[in-house]
Amino acid sequence: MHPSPEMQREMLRQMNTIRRFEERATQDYLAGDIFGVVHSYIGEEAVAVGVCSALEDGDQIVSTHRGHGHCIAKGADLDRMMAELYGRETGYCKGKGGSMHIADFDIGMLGANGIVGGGIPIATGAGLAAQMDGKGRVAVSFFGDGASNAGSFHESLNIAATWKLPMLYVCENNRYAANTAAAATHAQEDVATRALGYDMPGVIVDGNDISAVYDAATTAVARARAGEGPTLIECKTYRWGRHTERPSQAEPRPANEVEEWKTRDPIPRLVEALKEQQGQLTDEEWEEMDREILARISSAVAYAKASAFPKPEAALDDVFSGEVA
Amino acid sequence: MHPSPEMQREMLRQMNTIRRFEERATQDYLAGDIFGVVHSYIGEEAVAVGVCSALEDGDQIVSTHRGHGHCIAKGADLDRMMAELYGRETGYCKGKGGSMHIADFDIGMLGANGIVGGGIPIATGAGLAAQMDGKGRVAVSFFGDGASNAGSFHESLNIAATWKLPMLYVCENNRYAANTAAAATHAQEDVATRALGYDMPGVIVDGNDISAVYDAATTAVARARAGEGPTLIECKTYRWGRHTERPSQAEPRPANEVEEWKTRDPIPRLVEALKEQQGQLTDEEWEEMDREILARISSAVAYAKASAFPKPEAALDDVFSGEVA
Amino acid sequence: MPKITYSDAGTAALAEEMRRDPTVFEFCTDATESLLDEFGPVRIRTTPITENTFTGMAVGAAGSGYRPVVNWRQVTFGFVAMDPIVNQACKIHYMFGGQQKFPITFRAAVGGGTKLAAQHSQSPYSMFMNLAGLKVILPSTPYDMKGLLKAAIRDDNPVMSFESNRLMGLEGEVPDEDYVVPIGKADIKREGIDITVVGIAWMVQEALAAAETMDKEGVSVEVVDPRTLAPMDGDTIRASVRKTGRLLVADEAGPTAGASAEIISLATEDPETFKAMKAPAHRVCALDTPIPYSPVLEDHVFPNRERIAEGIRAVLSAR
Amino acid sequence: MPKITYSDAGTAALAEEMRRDPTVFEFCTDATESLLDEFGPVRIRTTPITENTFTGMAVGAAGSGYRPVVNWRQVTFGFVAMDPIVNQACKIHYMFGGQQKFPITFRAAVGGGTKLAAQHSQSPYSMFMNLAGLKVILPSTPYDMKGLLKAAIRDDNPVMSFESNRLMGLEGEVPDEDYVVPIGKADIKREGIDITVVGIAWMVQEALAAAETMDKEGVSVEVVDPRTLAPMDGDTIRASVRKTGRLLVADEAGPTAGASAEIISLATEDPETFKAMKAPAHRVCALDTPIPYSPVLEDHVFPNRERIAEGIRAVLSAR
Ligand SMILES: Cc1ncc(C[n+]2csc(CCOP(=O)(O)OP(=O)(O)O)c2C)c(N)n1
Ligand SMILES: Cc1ncc(C[n+]2csc(CCOP(=O)(O)OP(=O)(O)O)c2C)c(N)n1
Ligand SMILES: [Mg+2]
Ligand SMILES: [Mg+2]
Repeated sequence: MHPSPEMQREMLRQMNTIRRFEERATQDYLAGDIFGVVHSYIGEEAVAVGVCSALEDGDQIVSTHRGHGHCIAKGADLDRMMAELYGRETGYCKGKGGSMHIADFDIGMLGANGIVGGGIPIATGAGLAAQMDGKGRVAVSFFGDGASNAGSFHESLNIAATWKLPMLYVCENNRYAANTAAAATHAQEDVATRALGYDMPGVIVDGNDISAVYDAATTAVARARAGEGPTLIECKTYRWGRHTERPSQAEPRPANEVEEWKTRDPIPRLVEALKEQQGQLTDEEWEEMDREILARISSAVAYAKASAFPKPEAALDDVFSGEVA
Repeated sequence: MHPSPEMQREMLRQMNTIRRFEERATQDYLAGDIFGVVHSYIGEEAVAVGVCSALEDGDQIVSTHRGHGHCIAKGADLDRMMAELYGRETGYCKGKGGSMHIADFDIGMLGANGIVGGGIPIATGAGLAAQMDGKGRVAVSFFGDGASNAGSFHESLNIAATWKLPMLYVCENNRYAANTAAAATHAQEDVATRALGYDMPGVIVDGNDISAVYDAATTAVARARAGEGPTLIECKTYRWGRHTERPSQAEPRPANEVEEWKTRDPIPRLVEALKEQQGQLTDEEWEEMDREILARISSAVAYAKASAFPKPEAALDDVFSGEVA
Repeated sequence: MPKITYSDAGTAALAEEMRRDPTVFEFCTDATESLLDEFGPVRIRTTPITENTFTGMAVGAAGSGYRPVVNWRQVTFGFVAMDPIVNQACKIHYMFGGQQKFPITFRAAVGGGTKLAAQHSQSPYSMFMNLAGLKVILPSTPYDMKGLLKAAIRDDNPVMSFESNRLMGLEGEVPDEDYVVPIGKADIKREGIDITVVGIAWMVQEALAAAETMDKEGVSVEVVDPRTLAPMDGDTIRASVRKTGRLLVADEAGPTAGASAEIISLATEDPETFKAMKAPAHRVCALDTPIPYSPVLEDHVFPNRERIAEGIRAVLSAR
Repeated sequence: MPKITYSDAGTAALAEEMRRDPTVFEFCTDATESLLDEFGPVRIRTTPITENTFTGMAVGAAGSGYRPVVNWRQVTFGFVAMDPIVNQACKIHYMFGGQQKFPITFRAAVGGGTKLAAQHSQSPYSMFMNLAGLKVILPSTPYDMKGLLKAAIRDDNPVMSFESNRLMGLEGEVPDEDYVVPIGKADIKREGIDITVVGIAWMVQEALAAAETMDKEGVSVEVVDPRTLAPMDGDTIRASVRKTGRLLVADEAGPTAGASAEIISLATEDPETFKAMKAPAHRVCALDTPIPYSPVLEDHVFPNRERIAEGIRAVLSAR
């Protein structure tokens, strides 16, 4: 299914929002306004946006340590995201979570996760809930090539396939797990091949081509909603930055490899595609969109800065949820 | 590779020793002389014996909760096995382990294991040690169809394939994990298919045909010793008894299924095969072999009964191994 | 009142809550027949042997509006599932700023006496007590089992229900009507004035037996059952110790950093209780070894009524 | 003597032992460059992200004659690997009747201060203290780090080496020569007569700072560092408490069933020490919450030198 021009423009807006958000988060992290760690999603925007564009509001996703892109693609509020990174009480998690733990249950974003592979069973549980609800919802598990080696991947895929859960397993294969090349840790290159062991479709797509991602996701969502079970979608992609934005973070990847992948930037690819479609995007419109997005990010930062830090004693709140006795 | 007649007779002796050992262990368990739990290997003898016949003395195996057959096939001493089941100080583990924890490191039997899937990484570690030693040893991981769904299976196979470890992964697919049918927990019937995801040979054999098992194991051992990496061998087999020998143990399997599998008994199959080979086995020889085995089992029981229980204070020994400071 | 076993009281609790609330369902590797018959395979969900994943799935299902009950059978098998417990379930409500509740009940049998050796005979409840965000219960009678487990299932938070292997066959009176035993409240199982014995699970029963013995020796023993290990009801324990002036803790687990150490600390840290103590507190626990198989060895490792009685005499003779 | 960091002292310990003994090798998901350069990828073995399996592999390799060092980096990731720790490594020597030794060192960073929120900021060492068959170390200085880690690698048993995130950059004098710090021996880091402060890891450093403050207030503080959490050196701790008559335990972990509870129990259970105690023991620990992200919240949760000093004043004013 090819996305309509309006949808493509919305995809472009979302991808560029992620790009600009990550640039700003990195900058403010290095300036000391954001704490802990930031894992940037730059370079992989087409995966989150392509998949989430194929979803409805009620559908659910579970993310990873590299979660900002998934949040934005699922429709999270930039103010509350930025406030969380800034550790403010107006943040999504009241300052308790930070970059690796943003969630918005109202929009079906069930949380980033600091444990590699830890989110896959959680997503599978959401998929089971969707099946039991019987309302046609689907659940999506995003995870990296590194996570595809973890036991939870195997256990979850087998369960989902056996029970025909309405699920998408989206492997963001960016060829590295932290400093370790996937080639050194995978018996074979394609994670999608593993789907065969579970009698599940395993699809490989160019993760930097948003139409291809959207297309594969749409097919998988339809299959899931029809009760035919899960699909594994492997998106071949690449992160532009190092594993984290820590100044001390190692960069073992060859410079030419990084440069080569930057030429496959999903954003200009979509810009060009839209421009080629008679009248769907002009340079001016694109520049204007980018300006709007930058302004939106600035206002999110302003919101965060204007928000108070939580009171120290708030650390004692939310350990437990209110009782039913 | 077809086993020689002498080897086939030895295989027959081992299979029948397992059969008679399990019969006696069950009987003595029900009589209250053996404690805890007993998982009988009856019906699956061709797997342990077929695989271990393809091994050399220095090779190592790691077993499961259903471990007596693997011990006997690897050459464990029946006296010390029976004494362990009887909880005596002369047992393999001085009475500390019991049925689920018999090991004999001297013969390369690295232990039974009460955790489903728990032994697979341990075997893989032995395989890594074998590779690092460089002496051409191989390591074998035995596990059930149930264990093939556990994360450790996936993680271990991927590592072994990536590092080309000298390993055999032997899945004893007896169609049930405790009371649960494999059909209800596996997305597809054949565990061997999962090998594809790791670019590893995945072989299916009739686990009740000892020549077939031996043949597959011999090929896999040669591959492992040649540095070409691991093989997954799925042996289709069946246990005759219930999951455990507890009188309260449920039996959800259809009676006709059990009966049908009993007609595929690996022991008479080998007896017949030997008889068909001119002069390799006569009915008298076979009866004599069985008598000898029964006598050997009786003497193991006598040994166990003549052995003392450990002193209560021995419970405090062996918590730690002697220090090197 | 009908008499049923500790084990059946657990099954009854789950069945009653499943009848009451359609969002309650169970993950297990081995279904209890009566539950499967009544509720069917969608709600009594037999899984592959994947404790890590079905425990993690419970987190996702809880976050999507369900109240899963995760049954590992033996706690041993739960060690495969520690990431979803330690890193996810008990932190997720807090980490996400309280935006979603995660009502999950984990059930796990603990303790020895089964001659199943070290892996299958474990009492590691103290490992879970230091995890903020997790409640931990451990009943000692059929009545408490049903009431606490029902409270756990209704609780909006992750609750670890440990259940004693030794007590599975114990019979006791259990009302047919709906009731809950509140989480976080200790129970005085026997009143006395000379020494407080805090017992855990099976050790409550053994302490009651030891109290009978001591009664004949003219010693009046108060037996306190914490019932909930986290949050622990320090008030009830301290009040008892202030009354008797002496404390013995009996636990089937080993002593080191155990529930027993926490109970001693809760008492002795409190200035008023400390002042009231006439003798040092004392632990009667399992020996500090893995659990061996052979009956003579296993019996030697575990505490029992005789060792509790000996311990009581020791505390009373200390001055 | 050269000054190096706590973190480098750990790397030096491993490098020295690898030079000394060809059976020592490391599993890690992320190799330390200097080690990889010196020893190559066969002995510094970068694994897929499979903590459960490479930890289990260590058990198999140890049983086959090697001395693996398993580096999880953060303890958080070790919760994926609890079966090979709890069910296998610490029980296997015993379960198999002592027929084989299993020398394995597990390395895991603990503690907060990193603003990485609940999952990445954990101090769960007490969870491992109740496991018979496992030794647990936790150094507070670069000197102890190198000496203890070398002792751990040479030990014929599984040893869990916890290492403090807060101390990674701490510099201290560390001999170039070979030495070990014995496992199971506490160290008196500062002598004093009015109160014993037992500190753990970072809290040793904070206790030393608090002792300086108290010195100005005319209070003489003894600081005891257990260094090994299991087996704990109760003798040294009790001797100190008998001398000072007062005990405060400072721990970056939460209190409940923690190492702090064990230390209090070891002291107060002993009749002679109990008799010598002039005031109740007192814990200064993290608040009982998961660890939050925002700096104001994180700082509020953890103990520090000021809270230790306050605690000392409280114990001294209790009578
Ligand atoms: C169980 C576990 N082990 C180790 C880590 C440390 N770690 C954080 S991210 C990461 C790499 C993840 O790689 P991948 O899954 O490919 O995701 P990517 O970062 O490439 O998006 C590692 C090893 C962790 N968070 N969890
Ligand atoms: C992690 C774990 N979960 C559950 C159990 C309980 N259990 C013991 S044996 C068994 C079935 C194992 O089935 P399979 O692997 O097929 O081996 P089989 O008994 O058929 O030989 C189960 C569920 C266990 N021992 N370990
Ligand atoms: Mg990656
Ligand atoms: Mg089976």
